[in-house]
Amino acid sequence: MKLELDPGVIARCCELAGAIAEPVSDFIAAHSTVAVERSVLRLCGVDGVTSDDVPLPNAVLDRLPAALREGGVARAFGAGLAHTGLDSLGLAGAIARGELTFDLFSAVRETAARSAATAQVTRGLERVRAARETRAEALERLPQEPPPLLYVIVASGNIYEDRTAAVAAAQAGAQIIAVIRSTGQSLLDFVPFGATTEGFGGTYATQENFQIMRAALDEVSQRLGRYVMLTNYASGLCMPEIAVMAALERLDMLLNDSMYGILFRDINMKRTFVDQHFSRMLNAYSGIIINTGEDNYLTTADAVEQAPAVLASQFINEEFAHRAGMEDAQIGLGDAYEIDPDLTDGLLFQLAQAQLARQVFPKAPLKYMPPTKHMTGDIFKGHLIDAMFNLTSVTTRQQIHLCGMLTEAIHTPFLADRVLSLENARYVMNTARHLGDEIEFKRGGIVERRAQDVLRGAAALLESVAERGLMRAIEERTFADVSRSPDGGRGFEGVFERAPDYWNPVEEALQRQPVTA
Amino acid sequence: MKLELDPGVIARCCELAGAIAEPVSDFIAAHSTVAVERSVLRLCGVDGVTSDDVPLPNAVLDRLPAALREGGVARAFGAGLAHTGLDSLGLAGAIARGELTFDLFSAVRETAARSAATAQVTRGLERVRAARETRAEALERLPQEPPPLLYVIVASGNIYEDRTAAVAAAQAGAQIIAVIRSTGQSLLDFVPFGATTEGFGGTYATQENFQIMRAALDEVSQRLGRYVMLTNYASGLCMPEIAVMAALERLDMLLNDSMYGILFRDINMKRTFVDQHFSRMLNAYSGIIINTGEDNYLTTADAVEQAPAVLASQFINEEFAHRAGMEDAQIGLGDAYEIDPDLTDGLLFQLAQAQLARQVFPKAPLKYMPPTKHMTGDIFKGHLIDAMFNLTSVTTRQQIHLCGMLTEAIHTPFLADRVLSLENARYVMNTARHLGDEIEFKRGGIVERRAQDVLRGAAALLESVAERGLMRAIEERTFADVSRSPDGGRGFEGVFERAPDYWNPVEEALQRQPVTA
Amino acid sequence: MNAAAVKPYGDTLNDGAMQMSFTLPMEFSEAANEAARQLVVKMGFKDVAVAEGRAIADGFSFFVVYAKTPQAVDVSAIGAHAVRESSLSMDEADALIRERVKRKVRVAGACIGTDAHTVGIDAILSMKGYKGNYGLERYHEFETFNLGSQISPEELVRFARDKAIDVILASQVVTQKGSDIANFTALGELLEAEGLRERILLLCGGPRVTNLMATELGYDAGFGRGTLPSEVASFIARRMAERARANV
Amino acid sequence: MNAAAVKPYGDTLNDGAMQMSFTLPMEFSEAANEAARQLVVKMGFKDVAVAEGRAIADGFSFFVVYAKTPQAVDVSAIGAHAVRESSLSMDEADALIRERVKRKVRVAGACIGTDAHTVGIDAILSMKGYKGNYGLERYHEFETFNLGSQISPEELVRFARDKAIDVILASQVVTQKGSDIANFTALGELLEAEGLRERILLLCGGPRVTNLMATELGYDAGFGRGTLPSEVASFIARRMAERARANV
Ligand code: B12
Ligand code: B12
Ligand SMILES: Cc1ncc(COP(=O)(O)O)c(C=O)c1O
Ligand SMILES: Cc1ncc(COP(=O)(O)O)c(C=O)c1O
Repeated sequence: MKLELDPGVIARCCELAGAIAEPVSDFIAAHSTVAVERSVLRLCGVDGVTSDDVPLPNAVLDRLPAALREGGVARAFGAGLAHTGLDSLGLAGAIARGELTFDLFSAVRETAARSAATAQVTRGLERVRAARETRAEALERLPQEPPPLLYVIVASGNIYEDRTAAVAAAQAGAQIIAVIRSTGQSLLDFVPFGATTEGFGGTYATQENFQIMRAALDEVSQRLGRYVMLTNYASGLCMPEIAVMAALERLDMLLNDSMYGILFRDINMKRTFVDQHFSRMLNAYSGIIINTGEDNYLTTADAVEQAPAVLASQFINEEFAHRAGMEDAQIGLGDAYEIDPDLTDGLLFQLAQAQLARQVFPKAPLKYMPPTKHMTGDIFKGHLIDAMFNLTSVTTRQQIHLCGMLTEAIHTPFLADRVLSLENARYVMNTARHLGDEIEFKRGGIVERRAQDVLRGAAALLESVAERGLMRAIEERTFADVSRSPDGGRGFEGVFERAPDYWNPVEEALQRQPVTA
Repeated sequence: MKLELDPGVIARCCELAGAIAEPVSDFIAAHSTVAVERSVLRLCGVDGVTSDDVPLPNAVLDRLPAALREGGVARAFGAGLAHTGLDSLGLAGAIARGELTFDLFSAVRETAARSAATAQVTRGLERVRAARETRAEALERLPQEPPPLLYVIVASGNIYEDRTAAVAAAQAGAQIIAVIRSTGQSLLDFVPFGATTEGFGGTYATQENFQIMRAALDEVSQRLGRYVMLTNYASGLCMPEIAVMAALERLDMLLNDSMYGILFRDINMKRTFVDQHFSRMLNAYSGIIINTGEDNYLTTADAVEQAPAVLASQFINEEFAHRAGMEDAQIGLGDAYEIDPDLTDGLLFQLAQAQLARQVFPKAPLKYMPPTKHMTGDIFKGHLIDAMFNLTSVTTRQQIHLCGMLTEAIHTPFLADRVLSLENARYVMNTARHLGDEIEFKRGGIVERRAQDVLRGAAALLESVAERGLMRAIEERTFADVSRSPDGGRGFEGVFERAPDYWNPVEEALQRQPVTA
Repeated sequence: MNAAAVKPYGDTLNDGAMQMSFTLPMEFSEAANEAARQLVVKMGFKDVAVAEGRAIADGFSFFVVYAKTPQAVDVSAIGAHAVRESSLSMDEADALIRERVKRKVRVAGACIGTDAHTVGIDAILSMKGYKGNYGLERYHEFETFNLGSQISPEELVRFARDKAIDVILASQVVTQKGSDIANFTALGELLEAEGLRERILLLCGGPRVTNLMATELGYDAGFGRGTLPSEVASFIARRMAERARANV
Repeated sequence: MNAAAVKPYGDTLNDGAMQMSFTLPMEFSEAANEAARQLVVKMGFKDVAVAEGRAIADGFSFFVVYAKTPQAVDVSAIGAHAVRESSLSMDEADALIRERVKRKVRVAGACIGTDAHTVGIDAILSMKGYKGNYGLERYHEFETFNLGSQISPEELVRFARDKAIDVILASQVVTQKGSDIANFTALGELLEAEGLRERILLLCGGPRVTNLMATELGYDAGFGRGTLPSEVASFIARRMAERARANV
């Protein structure tokens, strides 16, 4: 089942994505952010909160004079380690409590500071590597079922109820569990701490919550004889820090998009570009598969019209991921089934779009999102729309399949909603298992023509973005119909230019490491 | 979307069906039944019940001496008309009350008797023709939506609740309404009378109930601007009488199968063969579309195994219908979506079977039945199975589409069940409207091979039936895994040999009439 | 979980959350939505959310509602209404009958009244059985008679008397307007009237049958949807063995 | 239909039939089926049929139940909670404001709290509108300010004071753990505290909002799922016109 697509147009799109990313990469190379620096601290082993609940990485960075910050927190913190002989936690605590200040370490020699910091970072990255190996070994021992990999979310707000829900979902056939964050967390410029039981529309992403879920899923994986993956959300003001936590706690996937925060959370674009790059370098190293957020374009605007924008964004996300060292197999490009269910031949359009993405990015594990926008309180109809989505997914051989919920328009899923949703996917995907092998689309038919139109539309869009530059294009409402200015939005104050002697041992280590499949 | 099927095998199947039907036709030509004779009376205008609730056609026929019966009731009744000068109702009432007996009319001349009877029958058939014209005119004025024509059942047991349900269903998109009969009615050797409000699992088929429904549907057809069809069940001990009632009251379809009663109701086979022929002649004349019952093979035995038997039975049903003068466009051959929903690639098998029937009988309006056997109390899963059925139907361009109910395993449909079911069909058929035009099945793939296997299997089965003769084949469990003996089963006592001078003016008239499309 | 007070579970223990849907025979409007909500409140539910309300035909509105029930059920107090426990294997059941009853057990089954759904009773009786579990015909120690469908209680009782039947299996699938209860009741009363009830093990089954309902109707047991033949065979073997012992 | 006692309709008037589904936090067994049945009986339903019961995970069972409620609702007593009646056209609304209010009406809308679902409030405010029905920005006589998402009540109140806003439109889509009620309440209280409540027409909306709930929270009106911009515009125009008359 192949659509005839012009390889020249595809190649041109890749080229344009490169041209679009290039100037942004230059910007990234010259800047850092508070979140990147806090990530370095986290990898050095700084974790915990102060007596008034400020996370230690924030507390430490807040005490770092701006002049030193431009050189990178690692050198200053390394100097402290060398000077005091304390371990990272001890030093961070003392700084946070005001018992020590950075000016005390100004005499420490560069090499001593670097080697103290490097030792910590090496230990941190060692833990990440170990987690990656544990995952590889587990996947070997407990192989997953063939794709589409069924992915469901838990979002009760309470990590312990989420755990119950996740285990039940795994038993009902889920292969990937995502814990949705509480509303608003992505706008916090710090990561909450500890096990949490009170979130709204989701559960806070904290390192302890990650641990609780990973342990529960490891246990049920063992019981079921298949590895159940864990996912959370990176995009937001703490993108790089969540990447660190996820790497340490062996999450398997992360929502991570190069533009989502800009467009949908009004996070400053410079902040986002720098953060996404650093977080993706870490994802690359930790073997985490990212999920990009193109589905979001379709929830706010018309899905038929937005299709070229989705494809264009996929090219851009892919390009940025490659630039951070990610392999194709780690790049879960987003797509979604959001066309109006009442459109005649809507299914044909969905098939076109899904198959197009499949052919354009043959090695990427596409993340296929379910219908959400057109779901209503009519759970019976909703269940059917989900079934057609499931059918499209298995027919076009999607890999990461986020299961739609019949109660999408009503509440974050109940335990039974998730089971019904998984049963829906399993039923449809089994009864239609080899449909994709059995059929061919008519040359020049509705489906093929639609795919060709979307591809051409994406190329045109990318041309116009390349011409204007990505930042200006975003300002000019090219994506999702929103305009963001380069210096507006949240978190801009956390972006700073790197000093000429800026040093980041994590970045250095990651750039050195060849990525191992 | 065409499967490669060997036209030679198809032609051979037709030939075999002819060979199978031929000896049965000879038997039919030489026999009549009480139901056929009662039908003649009904067409003469005999209707109503005696004071102890015996339908007049039964009461009259019961008083007809066996010797006279062999010559056909028409002559004897005609003699009575000629002799007494009463109208049909008056005469029938008098005979039923015992005020007149048939021996009183023995002196009446043959021609007088015949002409009196013929006059009545002509009037009766005139009403039928008028009904047919009314239908044609209504269909012209109030065109139906394009197929698959959505067909739902009402079955509350109470004709007035059924009427409410039918009107609501029509508003929700139904194009055909069937009133399901009460359990056991098909084994009654008479047709109940009047409006009825107490049935079990269905509502009695009576002429007044037909009228009530037809009037309600005419009214709503007018309002909706599209003609809504009405259906009921003929097969059973009163097959020909129900055909008369349906013809008079302008039903548009009738369940009518040449073997259903034999296999599934243990009705005597000779009785059934004679009755089906006569009833189908009437159906042909009245422009009624029949629905055959092959779906029933699949509810009692495994659907994958039974597929060849279904196809074989379709050939036989078609042959008998042709022999009764029916046009292809009137022959709604039965098929069903009954493969185990948990079978891997089950959808592919269903597509194969549906497309096979479509190609083998290109001009017949197939009646496609929904999943019933594998439906459970899990209404959510059931709704999905129905969706896949709807998808298969629109993709293979079925014409008469009986909508599946999510509550199939629970109760006869509630008003809302029917609406949800219609919405299911409308959603799926609209979103996938031209899917069948867009796809081709792979040559030699699972679907095509399956269709070819079923076709070959049907040919083999027909060979073996032709060899043994249909009656013996039925005795030897060829169909639906049940054995019935030629002289066993219900209603055998109502079959009799025609005397050499047997006269049936209805049959004569129908054989004379060229069928008008 | 507190077994003394089990409540529905939405996404949090004891939240009592459940889904419901229904039709109201009234024109749809905002007022109909409110009527639906009030109705569910009257049923005793809390946090009633009308997730969907719409016209489905002239004079009819359809609703999907989520709400929370304050009710809980004490599951520790639920007696073992189960008859379908710890099945014997075919050999064990045969052996039990051979050793204790010391003769073949005579079983007659039918789908009674005007009901013609034989698939269920066939599943229990026929060689082939159900879901890979053999039917009673396959057991050495049962002599079975499958009377088929649409058998009136009178016919069945006559047959039982004439053929000295030990066990009657009555099936009912159609339940509309209580026809199943009516037929089961008629059969039980007829057996009483004929003085056969004592002698005969009387079982019923069908998708809507529960053991509780069967015993309330005076039957020895009732078997619902998904019953396996071996569960029925085990029950019969054990009861016949008990009776044999009692009669010693 | 008897408006004083409307009951759910299955297939017969007043049968009270309805469908429900729920999960029990207990291992599945026949006893769980019975627990489900008893629970529904305790809720006051009759003819309780457990159509489906099965294990969905360790320690969790799922049920589909059909049952009949004896409850009925008096629909003649349901007041007109509707705010969405007889919309004015855009021209009519503009004309009403022009003639009666004699100046542009200043409207500020936002999705408050941490809620970022702007599609709903955008549907009401933006030029494009919703389902072919133009938004408030398109009206001549409205001056609109769309503050977007994740706006705290404090921010919104400050804005309203600074810009002399006449009408506030607050949206809430996320309702989990009552966050919508909490945010709406906070906004209302803050306006009171700042002495602005009197002066301002305070409206809320969102898929779970009903006019009843809004008025209970002290709002002037609430708009639920499917609201059209013209319904909101009409309401505002009429109320502003009334207020203008009252102030004469
Ligand atoms: C197959 C079927 C038919 C076939 C029956 C063929 C046959 N020879 O049996 C045909 C097509 C002929 C048919 C006809 C009708 N059917 Co029908 N049919 C069904 C269907 C699809 C499946 C039933 C079935 O075979 N289940 C599989 C068996 C294995 O399950 P089971 O019966 O529950 O049996 C198990 C247990 O209950 C138990 N068991 C059953 N009996 C007994 C007895 C004993 C003693 C024991 C121990 C155990 C036991 O063991 C079995 C194995 O586990 C159901 C819908 C559904 N999906 O359930 C409708 C259904 C049962 N039919 C229904 C109706 C109304 C009819 C008709 C009356 C419709 C009509 N007016 O034309 C007719 C009339 C038939 C009549 N006179 O009774 C309704 C009944 C509604 C109700 N609750 O009252 C149903 C539910 C469909 C519906 N929603 O309308 N039907
Ligand atoms: C689109 C969408 C998103 C988009 C939002 C994009 C955007 N810029 O708005 C994205 C992808 C970003 C998103 C994110 C999230 N979402 Co969301 N989302 C949806 C979705 C699919 C559709 C909502 C929608 O746009 N409806 C269409 C509009 C037109 O309808 P409406 O909002 O009802 O508005 C109408 C009326 O209500 C009224 N109205 C609304 N507001 C107002 C105000 C006034 C004054 C008036 C007069 C009228 C009015 O007029 C409108 C037109 O008729 C729903 C599911 C669904 N199908 O409903 C989930 C849903 C709302 N989301 C949900 C959740 C939980 C989230 C997240 C919190 C998940 C997470 N943790 O990541 C996040 C966080 C966002 C946040 N911080 O708030 C839940 C809420 C559960 C609950 N009841 O609490 C839902 C129901 C999905 C679910 N089942 O879990 N979401
Ligand atoms: C790529 C990506 N990141 C993050 C999120 C969630 O972010 P937030 O927590 O801000 O809602 C989404 C939501 O769909 C997403 O698509
Ligand atoms: C061809 C045919 N006739 C009649 C019937 C119904 O007959 P009865 O009323 O005996 O159930 C069916 C049932 O499905 C059928 O398929």
